[in-house]
Amino acid sequence: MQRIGVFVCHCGSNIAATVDVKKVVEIVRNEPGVVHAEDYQYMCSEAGQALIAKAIAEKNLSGIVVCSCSPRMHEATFRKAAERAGLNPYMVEIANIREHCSWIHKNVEEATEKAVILARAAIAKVNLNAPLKAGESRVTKRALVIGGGIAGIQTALDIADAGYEVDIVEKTPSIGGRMSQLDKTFPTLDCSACILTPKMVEAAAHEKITIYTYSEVEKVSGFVGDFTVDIRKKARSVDMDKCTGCGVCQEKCPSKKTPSEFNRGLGNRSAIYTPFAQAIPNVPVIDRDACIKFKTGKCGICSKVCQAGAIDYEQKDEIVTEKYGAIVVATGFDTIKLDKYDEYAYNQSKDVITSLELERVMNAAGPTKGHLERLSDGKHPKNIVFIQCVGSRCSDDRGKPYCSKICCMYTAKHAMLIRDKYPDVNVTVFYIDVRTPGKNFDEFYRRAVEDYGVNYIKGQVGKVAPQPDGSLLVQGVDLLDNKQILMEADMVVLATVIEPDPSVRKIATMLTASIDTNNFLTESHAKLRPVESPTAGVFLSGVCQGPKDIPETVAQAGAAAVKAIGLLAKDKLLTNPCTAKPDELLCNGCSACANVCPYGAITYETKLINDHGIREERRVAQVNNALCQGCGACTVTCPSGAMDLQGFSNRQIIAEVDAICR
Amino acid sequence: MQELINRAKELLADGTVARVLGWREGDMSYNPEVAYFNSAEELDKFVYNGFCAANLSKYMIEASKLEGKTLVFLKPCDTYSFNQLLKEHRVDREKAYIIGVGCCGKLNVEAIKAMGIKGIQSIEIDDACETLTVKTIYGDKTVAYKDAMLERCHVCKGKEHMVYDELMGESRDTVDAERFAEVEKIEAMSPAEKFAFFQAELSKCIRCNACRNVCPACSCRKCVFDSNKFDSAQKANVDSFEEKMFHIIRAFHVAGRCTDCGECSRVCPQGIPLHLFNRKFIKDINKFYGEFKAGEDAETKGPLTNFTFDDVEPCDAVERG
Amino acid sequence: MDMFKIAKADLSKLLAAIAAEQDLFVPAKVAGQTNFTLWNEETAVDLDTLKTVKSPKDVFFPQSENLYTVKKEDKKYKITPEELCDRDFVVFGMKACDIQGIKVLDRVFLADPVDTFYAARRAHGTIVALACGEPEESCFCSVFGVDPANPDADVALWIVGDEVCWKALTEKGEALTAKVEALLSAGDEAAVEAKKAEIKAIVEKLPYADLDLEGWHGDATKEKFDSPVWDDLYKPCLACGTCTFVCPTCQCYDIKDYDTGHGIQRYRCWDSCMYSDFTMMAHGNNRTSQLQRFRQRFMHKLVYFPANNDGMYSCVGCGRCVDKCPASLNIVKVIKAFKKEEAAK
Amino acid sequence: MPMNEEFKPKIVAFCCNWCSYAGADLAGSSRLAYPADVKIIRVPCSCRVNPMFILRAFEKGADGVIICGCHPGDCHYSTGNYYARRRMAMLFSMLEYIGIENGRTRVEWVSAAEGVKFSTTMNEFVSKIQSLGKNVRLGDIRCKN
Repeated sequence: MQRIGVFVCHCGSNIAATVDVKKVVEIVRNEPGVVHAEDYQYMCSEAGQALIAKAIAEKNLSGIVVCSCSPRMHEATFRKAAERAGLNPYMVEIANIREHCSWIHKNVEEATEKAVILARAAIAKVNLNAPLKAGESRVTKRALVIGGGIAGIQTALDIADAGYEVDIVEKTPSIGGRMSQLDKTFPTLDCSACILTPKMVEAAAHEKITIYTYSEVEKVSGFVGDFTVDIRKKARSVDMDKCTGCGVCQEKCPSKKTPSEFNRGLGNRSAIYTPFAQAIPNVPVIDRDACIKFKTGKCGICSKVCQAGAIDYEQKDEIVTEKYGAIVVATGFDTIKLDKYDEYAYNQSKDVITSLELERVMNAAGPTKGHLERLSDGKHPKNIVFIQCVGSRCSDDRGKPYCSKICCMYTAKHAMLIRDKYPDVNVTVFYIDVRTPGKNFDEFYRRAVEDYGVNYIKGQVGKVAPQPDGSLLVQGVDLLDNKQILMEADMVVLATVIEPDPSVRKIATMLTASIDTNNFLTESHAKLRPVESPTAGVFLSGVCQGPKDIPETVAQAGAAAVKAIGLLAKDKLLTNPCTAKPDELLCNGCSACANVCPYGAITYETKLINDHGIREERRVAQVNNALCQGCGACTVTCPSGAMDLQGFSNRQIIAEVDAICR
Repeated sequence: MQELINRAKELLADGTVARVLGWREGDMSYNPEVAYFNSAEELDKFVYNGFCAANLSKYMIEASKLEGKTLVFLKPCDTYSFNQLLKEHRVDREKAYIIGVGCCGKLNVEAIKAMGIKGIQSIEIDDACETLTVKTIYGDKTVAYKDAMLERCHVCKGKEHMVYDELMGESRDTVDAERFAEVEKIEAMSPAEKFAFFQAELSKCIRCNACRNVCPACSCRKCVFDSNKFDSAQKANVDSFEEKMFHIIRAFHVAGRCTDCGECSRVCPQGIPLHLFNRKFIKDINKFYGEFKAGEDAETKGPLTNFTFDDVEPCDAVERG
Repeated sequence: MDMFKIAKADLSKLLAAIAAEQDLFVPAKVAGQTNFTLWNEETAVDLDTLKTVKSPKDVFFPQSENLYTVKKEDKKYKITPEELCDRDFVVFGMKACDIQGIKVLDRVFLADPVDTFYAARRAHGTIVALACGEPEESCFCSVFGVDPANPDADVALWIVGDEVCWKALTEKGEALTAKVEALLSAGDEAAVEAKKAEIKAIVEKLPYADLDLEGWHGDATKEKFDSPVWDDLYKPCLACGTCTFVCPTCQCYDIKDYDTGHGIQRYRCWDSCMYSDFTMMAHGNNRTSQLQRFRQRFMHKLVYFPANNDGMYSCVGCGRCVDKCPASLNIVKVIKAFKKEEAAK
Repeated sequence: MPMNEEFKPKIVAFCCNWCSYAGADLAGSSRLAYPADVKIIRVPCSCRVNPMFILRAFEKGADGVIICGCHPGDCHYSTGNYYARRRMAMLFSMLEYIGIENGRTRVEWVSAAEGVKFSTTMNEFVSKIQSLGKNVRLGDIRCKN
């Protein structure tokens, strides 16, 4: 049986004006377990806290109930006071007789009666409280960044600059990501490579950053502060240490017919290749599916021409196992496949391209050396039509329900660049809405319309029909003039919806990080914790969390870095002691609790159980206290009541219910 | 039946299985009991007929702890339970050798007795499973097989086995009633009528726990109603609430897991139609969260450990349920 | 004593007359099942069903009953014992086997120390028994010396054709007869004798009539307890309490507290030796396996009880467990299994 | 209970710590009154509310039980209220099915900013329970003296 002290606060007149505080004290004095009860003007004041400390010492109290304001206000205060007085802080319960009582009731008798009942419920609960102790877990001072695009690079740089080791895992042969494919960036029209390449170089040169390119995360175990990750370094067939990056191998490689991923398939690359000239690391990989040596056993030219002797056909995948305290996901995006959008003739005509393909076309290092030309016949286009929201804001299952956010701006950019360089080209943009929130964004768009004469038509395109003469007939509708439009075009550019990179699904599963129906990673809180995953120790950077442009991505990358740094700066983590706790004797091992745990905190172990003399191997639930946040979803899912929540146990809540209903 | 015995003997003999879990003939024609057979001789007492209604899936929880494989005979509906237990890690697939047996509907001796037939000496089932010849000390009677079937067989889930190693025997289509008709009838009642109906049914409950203990979904090592975890341990049937609490919570605990195998209603000594609770949940789940058949496979997440962003709100569920 | 009779059609008048002065329990059909309930004008009396699902033992030994109430007044506790039964009642339509069941309970509850709650109910209760018209295949009361044609009660009834014959057998019976005599007329002894003979003839034909209890007696603990027969027998048992709760002689109960919010009610309720927490004590459980619990039930009925009660078995052959066990287990199968085992030896 | 005695319902409100309990606090600090019949039990999340708690409340004499949580999509634990929503939908439908008056149980999503909604909801709920009268169908008679 507990020895409980009850402390009733007047809160000046806030409580005492409506609740007969003295009467509450007299009544609760007789409750089971109560050995001390008193009231005071301001319990939260230093003098009030001293009163509590004195009673704890003199009456040898094992638990206290403070009848006062909301626990959201002063629970922490009273817990600390109790702790200072030698009582476990979790032996404190608050009866909220201010916000939930005195402030909303006028009748003193009624309010007093209710205050007594609320106090009884708290007393009944504290009778069943048990001392809880926050656990500790160590923090490995190293971060993992998954994805080597601008988001990953920026996050890694920020963390590294704070003095912590960071590893970047990038699945392609080079870091750089989508941004490296872009020609210019809005709204300033800087050259993308010019601002990205220095960052890439900085990352590569940073003494705290290790970059694993052509590598993938294979397995993740552990929890916040203490993750263990297996990284698969795919066989590059080129020795990173020996290669000088001279490029002769790529030049001499006889297999040059593989569509270039970097150029979105608009040009070809050799079987041994670096994705682009500024690739980091500047070490090629051999595409074993395309390589003649790997396919037929003959060839080996690259090996012969490599003076450094860096070619290694025997190289195998390698697994690197490393420990991390924090993981940042920065897996980025891709555009969707347009197979379901036959009306835009993307698969029929080479002159219908996506905006990302246009970036490559307009780039000096791209397939056309930066000349704007039709990909079908190399002719200079006279009329270009841009179609917005291809698959964005889509209500059927062909596209996505969300806005891709970046398309309005990059289309304005494209239109402006084309009109600037080729004033003879007519540019028409079909749009649903033009969305330009952002610094200098609307000004940018208006320049495209007003200064560059880009023809914006509010309306949708129903069909793009390739004509026998090679032109494209665009059938659309002008909603403002309410008329059908038939328009000849030489090129059509589709602002295709972006989606999270497909690799994110596997990664989310490994991290037990949740993803939404569109495969974007879910934030811990949409407003207040936007860069944290609900899984502790996992942070979100860039488009993997939702569509965003470069400045937003960089800002979020920095925010994710700060959160990671905040974690890595700690030597140890205190864990919330109000966590789920399984009773192994009652556990059925059915996995229902693990199914509903949002944090992946529940695992199963098969172990020898001694159930009142019956010894058998049983599959039983284990809760990782470092991961469990104490929501209690598992406790209700568990039919046998094996899973309980410390601090809010079944019996505690039932005791409160009983006290209120009696 | 003889082919089942022969096959069981083969599997015992070649060491595939260490034992056989099936039914042994009783001392009356209608009361075979569940039994383990460890040898060919013991198998001579094996029976399989219309009165072998017990769902053997639940016995596989214990059998999974034994050395070696257990040959178990499962009817189509039993295989749903087995899958569900598999999903919940309560049985070991490697420890089971499942022969899916055919089923032409199972019989309920209470249904025969309810026809006023007393003093049964023997019941013969014709080969076609059409007619029962009941010999009694008060004279002989014939009963149509269909009329003596368990409620669950009138709304049978189907002839397909969901999990098995091999199949033996034919099953028959026995459905001649609408599965949710009884539930709908109750739903159409006024609150007072509903309450009176359940009050009358549940007042019969003697808290024997047969419904719980036979249930393959109620396989907790220790039931909440037997433990002090919720201060809910009760053997008393002190007044009607006890039973309501017990039966609502029991049904809730198996909601989304219950395969509607009908064992609870079959074993209730007081003839309480307990399936009406489970089937209400199944109907609601199907309606609100999409068709779901517990035990159809051993992987799909159950409806109560799952959600969608736009699920029905509880107050709307009451209105529409 | 005299034989009376009353037309079946007038039974409701008779019941109303009995109920006028005391409580009356009758077999009645509720939601399709027949059990003993407190009679009122709307009760659907069912004398045709041979066996009620539950035996009527709960009229004397309720499934749950309060023993005393504790209330807290300031810091003091006040204990109020539950009042004993002080109202006369009649149980109408009990069968011979169930009456034998009450005799078994008497041995337990009326022996020292007397169970006052039970004793008070026995003192206030009058049993009107009904001879079994159509015994069923699961009946084997004759094996335990019970005569279903001659129930040993305060009043015995026989249904002969459209008439119910009434004969008081005890003083209590006489007193009850006196109260309702106005509704009765003189009965025909010969017709009742003929009915009895008819019943006896049926009983001899019952499938369990020749069940052999040889080997089951108070001294059989040693040979029966460790028999390997149990190992196989118990396996289908679901550990439910059906057999014990429908049984007319099972008398185990548990004592628990219930918090009403205003105080604590200490009550007792039937327990079942089939339950895993049966006789659970602070140190744990005496019987850790279902085999042990299963064995307990039958050893108690057929060995331990006779050992302590002059050879009286605490099974009366009502056959309810035969009818109701969800796993088709029952005491008959147990007796037969041992018989077979012994024959094999 | 004498006929003319005013019916004072017993109402248990389970409030999640992050949204609804804070909403109730806001109702308090905004002095938005609701009847004293409502007593709040703080739980970490609406998904902590076990149907057993609700039935227990009725058993012990509650006349109404309301569960308040964060709005769907806003759960502090991301998904808790989604599970709570399914569980309560099932439970409430079952209670209605066995003849318990519709309206004795309720789920309401109340954010930390919705003090007004909290107060309005409680006022509505109390008057609903007032109109339904005492809970006789789910209570344990032993608790009614």
